[in-house]
Amino acid sequence: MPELMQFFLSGITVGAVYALVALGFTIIYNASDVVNFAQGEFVMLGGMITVFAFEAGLPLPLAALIAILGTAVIGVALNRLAIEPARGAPVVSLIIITIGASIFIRGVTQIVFDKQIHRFPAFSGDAPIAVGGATILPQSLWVIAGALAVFIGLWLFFTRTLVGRAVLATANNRIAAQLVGINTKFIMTLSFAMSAAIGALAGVLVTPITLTSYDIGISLALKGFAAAMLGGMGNPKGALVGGLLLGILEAMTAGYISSQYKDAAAFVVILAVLFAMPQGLFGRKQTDRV
Amino acid sequence: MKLSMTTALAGTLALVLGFAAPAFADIKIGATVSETGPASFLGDPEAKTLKMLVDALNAAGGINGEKIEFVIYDDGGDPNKARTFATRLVEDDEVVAIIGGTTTGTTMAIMPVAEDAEIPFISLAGAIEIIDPVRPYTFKTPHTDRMACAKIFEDMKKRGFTKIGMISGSDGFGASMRKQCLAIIGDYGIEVLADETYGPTDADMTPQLTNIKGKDGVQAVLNPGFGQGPAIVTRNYAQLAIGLPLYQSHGVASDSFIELAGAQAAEGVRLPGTALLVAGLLPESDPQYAVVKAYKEAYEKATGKPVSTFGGYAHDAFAILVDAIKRSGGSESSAIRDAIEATSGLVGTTGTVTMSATDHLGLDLSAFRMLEIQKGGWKIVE
Amino acid sequence: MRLSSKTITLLGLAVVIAIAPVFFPSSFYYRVGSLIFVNGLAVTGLVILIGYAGQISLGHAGFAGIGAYACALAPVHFGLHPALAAVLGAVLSGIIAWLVGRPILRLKGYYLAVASLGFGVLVSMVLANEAAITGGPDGMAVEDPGLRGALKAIGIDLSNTEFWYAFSGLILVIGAWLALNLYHSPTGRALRALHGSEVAARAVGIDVAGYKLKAFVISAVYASVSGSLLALQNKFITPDVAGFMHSIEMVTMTVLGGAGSVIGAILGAAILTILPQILTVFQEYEQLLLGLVMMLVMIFMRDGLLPSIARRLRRGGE
Amino acid sequence: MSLLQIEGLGIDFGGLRAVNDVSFSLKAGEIVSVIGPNGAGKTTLFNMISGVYLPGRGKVMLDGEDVTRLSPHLLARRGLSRTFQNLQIFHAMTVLENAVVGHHLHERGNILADLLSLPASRRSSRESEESARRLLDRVGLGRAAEQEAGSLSYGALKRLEIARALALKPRVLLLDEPAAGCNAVETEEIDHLIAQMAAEGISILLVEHDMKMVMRISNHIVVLDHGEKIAEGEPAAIARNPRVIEAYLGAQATEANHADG
Repeated sequence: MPELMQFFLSGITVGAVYALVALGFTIIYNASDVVNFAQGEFVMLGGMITVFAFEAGLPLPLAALIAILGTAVIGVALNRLAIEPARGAPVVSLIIITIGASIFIRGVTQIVFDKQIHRFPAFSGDAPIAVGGATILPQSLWVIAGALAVFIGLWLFFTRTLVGRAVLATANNRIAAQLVGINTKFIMTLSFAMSAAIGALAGVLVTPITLTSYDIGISLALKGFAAAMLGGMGNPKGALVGGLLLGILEAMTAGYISSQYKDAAAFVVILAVLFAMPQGLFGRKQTDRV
Repeated sequence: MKLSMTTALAGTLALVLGFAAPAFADIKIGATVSETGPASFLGDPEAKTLKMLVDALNAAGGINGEKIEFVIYDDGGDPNKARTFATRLVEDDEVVAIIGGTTTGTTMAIMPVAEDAEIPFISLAGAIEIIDPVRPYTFKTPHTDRMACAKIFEDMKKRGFTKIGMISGSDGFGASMRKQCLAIIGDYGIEVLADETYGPTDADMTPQLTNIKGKDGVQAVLNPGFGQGPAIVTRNYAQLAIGLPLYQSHGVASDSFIELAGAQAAEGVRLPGTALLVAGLLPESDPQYAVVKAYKEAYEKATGKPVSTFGGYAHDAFAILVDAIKRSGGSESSAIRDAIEATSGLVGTTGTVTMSATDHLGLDLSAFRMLEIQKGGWKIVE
Repeated sequence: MRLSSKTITLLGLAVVIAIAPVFFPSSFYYRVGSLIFVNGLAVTGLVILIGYAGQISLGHAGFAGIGAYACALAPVHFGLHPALAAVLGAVLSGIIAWLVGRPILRLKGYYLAVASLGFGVLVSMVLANEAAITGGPDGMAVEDPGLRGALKAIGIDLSNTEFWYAFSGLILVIGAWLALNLYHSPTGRALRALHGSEVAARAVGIDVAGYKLKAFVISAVYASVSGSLLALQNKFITPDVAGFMHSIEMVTMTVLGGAGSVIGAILGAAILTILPQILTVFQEYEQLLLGLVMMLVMIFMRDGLLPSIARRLRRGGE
Repeated sequence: MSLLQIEGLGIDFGGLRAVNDVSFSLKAGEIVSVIGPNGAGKTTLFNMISGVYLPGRGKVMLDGEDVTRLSPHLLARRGLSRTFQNLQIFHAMTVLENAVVGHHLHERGNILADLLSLPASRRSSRESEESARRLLDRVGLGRAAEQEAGSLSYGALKRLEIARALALKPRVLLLDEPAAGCNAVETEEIDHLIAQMAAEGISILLVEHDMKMVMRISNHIVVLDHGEKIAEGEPAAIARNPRVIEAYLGAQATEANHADG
């Protein structure tokens, strides 16, 4: 079954991209209950800044580092200037603020950079690797490894480190967290920086495969959002599984059913899962206290 | 209070819009293209080209001594916005002619406005529906996608391919070209064994290509699409080592395609392109040599970016319009329309344009050149 | 008799619509006006869903798409009059909203957002993919409903833009009337109650799921009619009408102006419709400024423009 | 015959037995109080009876009908109404509207009539409004009718919840700490109100920390501790029950702090 293998490899490549975006959603959601629709723009910035730094003559690793740090700064700025002042606003307002931010970032990018499509070379060349009759590009392995590394890193961060637990505590009850001496402001700054950096890292890893331009953010944000909700928002495991599942689902539908309706199939499955499990696959159940 | 607020709003709006348009124009030309949005890949070079040409023309003294006043709007690829801007160009800016409609969708939204107002409209979009049936005021400069299909199928036939696979983008460009290709493919005795699609933002097309690869008897593959899709298809195609000849469409006809797909993966890819793409390869005797060279140099100097076929479409639309205004000797819309229809032997970047009452495109297949990518560059294979 | 605030609001709206043309510098403004009314209608429906009932939908453009394509398809395939097709589209949207809403509305917050988003994506995908029926991503032409001709026959001769200004203005006033009626009715109170506290709403006997569904269906019908009006006046329609960005645009208009009030939301529709026309002056800065406006209003005027301004005026007056 | 009958009701939260095997009954016009230290499971019991939580075990019978798995709005339709310990007020609505919403089940008219503002819909609204004003007067909020509910004091909101619950014309009314946050005068008013309601034939199930009030107005008292019923009987008997005293003394310190703080 070389086809099945090929569909699967394609699915986990694309799924790893979604998972990386979804993982970025997770951190900010955990710290602030905000789903940041500008997450896709972080991915775009990661790719675009690397492209332009690289074309300006910097070595690729340095260009990537600049992109990740630069995007993290933008993430912190987003928190300070737009999310912090809107604390406590209803979900629908936060959706509009973060979508506004995403349109804004796109608007700035098209002026500062351009509207063309770009890419930079893959890290380990373009020679396909044969796996069970199918092939995968070395860069895909980079993306998959990146998603796994970020997942493990986050899991360790949230369960093993004091700061990570402080993030979760802040998410659970901000005031209680402040009372026990957690600097919630710092936690928010840190979360946005991390989330933006992870987004940018995703951008750096995927650009050689998916290419990049100023307007790729929104569709990535939508897929990443869908993946995160499928897995259950706020849980790194949910983000990873949701992303991979979504990618594999799309690839299998494209391979076996209809490439026209692969996105549709993905959303149908998401709807079905949410009907059965309104909190996603690994989401926390919430009850009203009265 | 409510009333006064609305009045104030309307007043402010009028003021702002009024300032936007400097008064005392000689000849006012309007455009609405998709500078942003999903078709910005096409619309951006179009807008840059138009602005550049207007400046150059005005610097050279304008048309018959009259300056051009140029109003351009960005419809973001949204047909509803395109219609609104077209209405604005007609009713508020009172232009004598409209260039624009980057996509077929926006073009079809602008068309009724232009036709109602009896203002000549030159579209930059591909679909054959724009000029077939012929409408009095609507023209276009790009080859129809049906012509691109015909050019490709001719080449396939020449090489003896009778069974092919298709993988099309599901955006407007890809879907429209797919439809046109399927409509005429029978005339060339070619059969489509596999018919796959992908979304405009998809990151990996190996499942679709695996299916095509798995179909027995496929001799070549055709990929109608534009933007990053065809570049990814080309890369995935190489990854899967499919080994069959790959045809791309005129939608990717720019140097950046080779760069994005990678010279290695793009080796041997064929596509129908315009003279613009192979400016360096044209002999000086070629009728398009001068036009293509001048545009390419001017554009690359002004923007620092490589030219694309799409900017060329805008270049030709502007050239046709300026030529018509010159010949009509005034700024009367109906006279300009008549003059556009009488365009004859005008050399543009896409080909030599000769329009008539029954042909509002004025190009034939000869304007297309079958190109092949070899060692990271273009070769004419005819 | 003293006029109720509802009557004053409606009269105000009607007067503004009737008098505004006096100030129009060119007939282009009729087009802007009719777009404001079309958007205003969709947004009025969302006031019922978001403002009254407190539910989110990021997929209502899907219903606008159904309404729009009903007007495009029914005349071609069933020989139906376009105006009748709009009614058919509204009924169809209502039925689909009823079917989809039942499972979706069990979800809350972001989960509801993603589910409704999924619905909208599915609709636009079907419209784009079924090219044989819908014309695909390049869209299809829509027949003229001939209403303008009918008016001409009885001696009222309006230009195309003038006619659509008047007609969509009329529909908007009717839509606003219905929504304002609802506000102070038992149904409206039930919706606002479940917005405030679902547990308490249940405790007083409100069938929360049922009422959410009612709000969803009504707002879907509004969106559908809005889509139909857009298709009929543009005489051309593409799947963009059902796209995600259109959904976002609708929600933004609603919340920007003030989701809790019909007039506020219509104001939001007016601002976001006019804004791109003004921003053309700034050329490539257009997107940047649009994003900035969205953020600033939502950060500094959380309840939306109208309620925030009204509160400030009231405070200033005291 | 008892109007409300609770049989062996119980629920677990993640392995923890929050409430276990609680049974008692309530006759028409009777006032029954549920008391017990903090965390004894009183509110959880209320939530199960009123359909907010699905009980893990046991039955709730209303007037002979098994209503155990019915959702709250269906219970309301059968005449069971309640107030909340953590206030559940419609903050964005006026005080009057809050009380009017309580008439929901008695309002006629359908959605179409409401959209078109048909006479039937308007008449229905008018009737609800008149009745709501009477109820607000009764709980002493008549003057605040046009205010936004969110602007009221805690004690006033407690009374608003009672007015809203009364609007249903319930047969059984569950009051969860109605006097919490009220001063002595207000507490006495609520005291009267409860007695009056019972006199009108409404059965009242009460959770309250004010022991004086409980002892004064209850016909019957049920005592919970750690989710289990430890005693049941007339107020005087309960006050003497050694198990109750023990349970309370054990928790007295914290309880007292709460009452004062």
